Amino acid sequence: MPDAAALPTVDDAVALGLTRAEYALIAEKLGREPNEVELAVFSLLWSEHCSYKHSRALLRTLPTEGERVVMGPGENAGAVDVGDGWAVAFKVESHNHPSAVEPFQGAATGVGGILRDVFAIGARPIAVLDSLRFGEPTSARSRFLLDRAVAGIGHYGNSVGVPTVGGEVFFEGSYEQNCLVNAMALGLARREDMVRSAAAGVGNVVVLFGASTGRDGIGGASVLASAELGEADEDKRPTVQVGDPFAGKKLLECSLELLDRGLLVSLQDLGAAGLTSSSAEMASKGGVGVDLDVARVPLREEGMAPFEIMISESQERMLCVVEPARVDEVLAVCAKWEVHGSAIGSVTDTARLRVLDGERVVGDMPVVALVDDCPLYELRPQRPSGPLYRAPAGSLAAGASVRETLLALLGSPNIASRLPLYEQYDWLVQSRTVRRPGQADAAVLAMPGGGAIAVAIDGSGRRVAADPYTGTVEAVLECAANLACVGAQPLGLTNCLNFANPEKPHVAWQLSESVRGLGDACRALAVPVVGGNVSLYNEGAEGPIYPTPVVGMVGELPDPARAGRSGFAREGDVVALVGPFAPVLEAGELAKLRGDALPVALPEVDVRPARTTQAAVRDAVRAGDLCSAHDIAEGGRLVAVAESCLAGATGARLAARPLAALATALTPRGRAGRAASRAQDGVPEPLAAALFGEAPGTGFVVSGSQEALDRLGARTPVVELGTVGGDVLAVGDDLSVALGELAEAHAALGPLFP
Amino acid sequence: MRARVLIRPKEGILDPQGVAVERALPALGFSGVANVHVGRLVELDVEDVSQLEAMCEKLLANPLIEDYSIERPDAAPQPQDAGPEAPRR
Amino acid sequence: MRARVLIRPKEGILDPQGVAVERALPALGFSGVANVHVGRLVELDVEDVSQLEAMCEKLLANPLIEDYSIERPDAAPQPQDAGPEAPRR
Amino acid sequence: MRFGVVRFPGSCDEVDALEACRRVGDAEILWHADPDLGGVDAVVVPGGFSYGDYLRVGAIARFSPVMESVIAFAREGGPVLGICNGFQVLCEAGLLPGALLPNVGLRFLCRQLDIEVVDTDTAFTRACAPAEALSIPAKHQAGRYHAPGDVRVAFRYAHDGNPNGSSNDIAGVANEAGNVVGLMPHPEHAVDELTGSTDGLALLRSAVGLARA
Ligand SMILES: Nc1ncnc2c1ncn2[C@@H]1O[C@H](COP(=O)(O)OP(=O)(O)O)[C@@H](O)[C@H]1O
Ligand SMILES: [Mg+2]
Repeated sequence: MPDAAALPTVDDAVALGLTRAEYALIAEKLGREPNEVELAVFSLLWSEHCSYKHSRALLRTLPTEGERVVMGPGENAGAVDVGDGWAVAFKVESHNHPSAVEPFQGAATGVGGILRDVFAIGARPIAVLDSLRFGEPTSARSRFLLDRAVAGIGHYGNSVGVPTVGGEVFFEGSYEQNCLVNAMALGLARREDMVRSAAAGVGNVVVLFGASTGRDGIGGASVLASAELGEADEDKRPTVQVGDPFAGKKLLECSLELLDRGLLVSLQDLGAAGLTSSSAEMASKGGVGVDLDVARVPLREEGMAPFEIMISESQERMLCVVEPARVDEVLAVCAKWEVHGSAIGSVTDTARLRVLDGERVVGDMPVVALVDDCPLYELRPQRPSGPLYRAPAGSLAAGASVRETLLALLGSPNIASRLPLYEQYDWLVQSRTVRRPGQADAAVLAMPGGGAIAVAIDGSGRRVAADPYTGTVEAVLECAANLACVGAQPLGLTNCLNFANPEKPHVAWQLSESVRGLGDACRALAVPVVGGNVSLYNEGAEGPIYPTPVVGMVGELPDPARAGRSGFAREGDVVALVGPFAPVLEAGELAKLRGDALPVALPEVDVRPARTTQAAVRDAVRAGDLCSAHDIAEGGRLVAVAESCLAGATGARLAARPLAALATALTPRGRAGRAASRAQDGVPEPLAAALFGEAPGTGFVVSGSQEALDRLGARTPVVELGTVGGDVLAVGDDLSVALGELAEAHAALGPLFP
Repeated sequence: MRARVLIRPKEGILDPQGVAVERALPALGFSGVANVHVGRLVELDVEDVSQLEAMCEKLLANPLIEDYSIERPDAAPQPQDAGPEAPRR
Repeated sequence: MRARVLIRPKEGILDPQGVAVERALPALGFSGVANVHVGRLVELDVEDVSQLEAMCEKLLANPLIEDYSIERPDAAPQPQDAGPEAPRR
Repeated sequence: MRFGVVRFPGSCDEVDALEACRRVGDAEILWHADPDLGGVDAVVVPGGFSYGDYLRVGAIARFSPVMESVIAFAREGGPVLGICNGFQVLCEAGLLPGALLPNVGLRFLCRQLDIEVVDTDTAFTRACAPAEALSIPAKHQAGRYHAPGDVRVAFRYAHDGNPNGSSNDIAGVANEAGNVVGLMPHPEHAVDELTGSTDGLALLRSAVGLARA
């Protein structure tokens, strides 16, 4: 069948990213050499992105079961039961490389793509979160990337009417050449209305709907195109995909109406690898074959070759399987929403993906070979013998006082207020947002049944770089702590594993240690992993990125009116530290400001007491006992207190004695040597650790009545620190900083968005 | 020297605005319209015209997804052109 | 017949985009730039050129805030113009 | 009292507007392609990005079949409220004077702010007290109102809180007759304490003719 004259060579396969051995295996599975279409299809489905060939074995170790799990990994998005017959679907996905090339469109299409994953399972998107990593804002390129990525996220999310309710951004030198743009979406569906992607029903029709197909994102495969287009036409194959949120919005409404009317057998979004991966995956999941006629695909450009149509990454398209009798109705709904709808193929019993161009068969491949036969590779993890990352350039003068240190931390790019960023996002459309950015540690969304869900996204690459296992455990703990602050109990977790080249032993080690930490932390907290994404090969000429697992967690709380807030609210309330908080300075934000190198490991975390504390805080919030709850994260305890002051626009007076006591208590933890070496500094080392040390997910700053804190103290360690009130943050007689001064320092990101 | 830069979506790059306008026109009773593309127009006074190209590459256009062309209306006025503009501001 | 419509902010109306471009240029090392204005460019094939004026009045421009001018590059090609584009759909 | 809420391709706040109207009366969706207003007593043109806001905000939506009917309805004195993108559409349609230009800062901004009721004699402000401040969120990228001359100002941004450079801090205007009102901030997103404020209900109550609660 293949046209012998045009057969690509093994070198073409290598240029497409396959190995010679993989090419030989493809020929063996086919029983002949692949033609151009087939090679294009295999090269994509056997890519890291689609086949997870370096991570699949690791991902299998994650806990995925749980009472509330409705859909686990394997579908377009995972989903958990949130009661009253409703399910919440969610997933996080990376768009790192496109965003590094063109941040506005890269970030926008990233949001578009994750939204499609969510409505592909029949859930109406109800929220977006973003997780961003850039180089230091002192770099003009990083500022540009940040500015444009934020604009792109807003452009897409705002325009499709889905609120962006949360997110995070960190700046570290290691992301300078390889920024990370991860987007998470949540959707809401009736449990019984959710749809899967498995193709079924031999004789059923395959309908492509949405935008027309152009040459978007197929630059990499241009080696195959020599026969079709000359060198001079090279720029006809743009690698940058442009998002069209208007088309995305129509596609969303169209898809949900099709499902609502019960017209679809199954539904699948077109993401990376376009028609290729969507059709192959639908066929594979259903154990059937699919015939596709590329001549019936509506095109945006003339003269597209069949392989180009198969691998185009044009945005805003979906594929569905429909019973023949329903096709007209499906096309009518498409017409109503002014999107293209075309019957382009059918479900067969051949277990093969056949590509036709009109009458002509231009590709014919066993589905199993495409989806299941890609060789998996074992990682060869090896712990690095020396430091992988350069020490950051310090910016805080040695000998800085507590006051100077506090203000420097509040103004550090990783801690400063994110207001100028999230103000560019519509956080309120759909009228569910009970806690919005800036009000609490997690976003809270009211649910139709009267309860609410909370969602947060977290991940500290620096801590994972210091210790992949513990750093990842901390990320999960911190995300759960954020939920506890609003009174939510975790239901499920999604994650995006952003790592460098896994073929390098030390990256393999980072990846496997991190996944081990992820699994252990999820088991310890009884939170199932319901989905995720893996993004590998994130490195620049200067070296790998910090290994960055990003975790997104969804939880529930019974009463949205009692959702917690992070700001102090009531004059006279007691401020207290809650939890088995044992902070260290290593790998923390202060260490970075001081220019300290990363440590070789972090102190082990005991998840059990942290879990107990989180449960106690959660229950106290739910009971309406606490006026505020805020987890202690970057910058440690004093920064957390300052943040609660700023969020509540009120001061606090802390007693010096409990802090001093805490500082002494910290000294025996083996830091005497360092303490001595820093003795000439403004802040004695134990005090610095007490005030600014970090231990993610294990400590909270709360405020409430004396009785409320006594009740809390019966369940978990509580240390009273002081009282809410006034317009300064004061510690004993030594420190007094006006709220205005705190606010000014905290507003440091403003100039990044002129 | 007054100059203008016309910035258009690159060929092959999706132009959602063009599509939207093309769809809207027939509904308004205008027929026979095709290949609509929407781009940007930047008009400016430059002392050194030779800098324009670099300005386009660096700031005015996004070379990844946009093509641009530079025109100097004063140099070759268009018959239908409204003529040189009065200085503004 | 290929035609283009140039749409500009009306005189006296603040053009923050123009201001932003004007401010950004010196930082990139470009000097001697003034009176920057950013508008829209609509390019289209029309069968009946006489309809263009009405299209502008009705849809393409908002006369309250924008001025427009219509040009037909084919009628008097610009030396720097990239030439007519290949037909697309 | 029955409200009709227009839905264009690209509308985003129509469901929120519908639910907000239902707090004070009945409400239904009016599909853009259908010129039949179904006998509704008031029309809300909601926020969002009708037709992607491509070309110019509100420019394409104003020509939809439903808008022909809304224009006729308004000319006969029917109450019409345009919110955000709906305000832009009403301006483009000539039901309200002026135009909305890109924010001075050029960025999309979403924030809770206060607006002051300037004119209590319109169809959507009758239930408000003179100079009353309403806490209502605004979210838009093109909210800089350009007034062609003297206009009937319905709302102003209060406390120097003009987010977009709008002339004279104008947040919303009415037509001469007072039956058509448009504003950039979103009253339909200020109808529930749980999500921030209930001040937006006053506009809808005005249309119903109810006294304020
Ligand atoms: N890190 C991970 N943890 C758990 N599940 C994962 C992870 N990465 C990927 N998965 C699961 O593998 C499947 C394929 O992912 P992906 O290729 O990203 O899907 P899609 O093509 O729909 O974007 C999904 O069901 C996803 O949830
Ligand atoms: Mg998918």
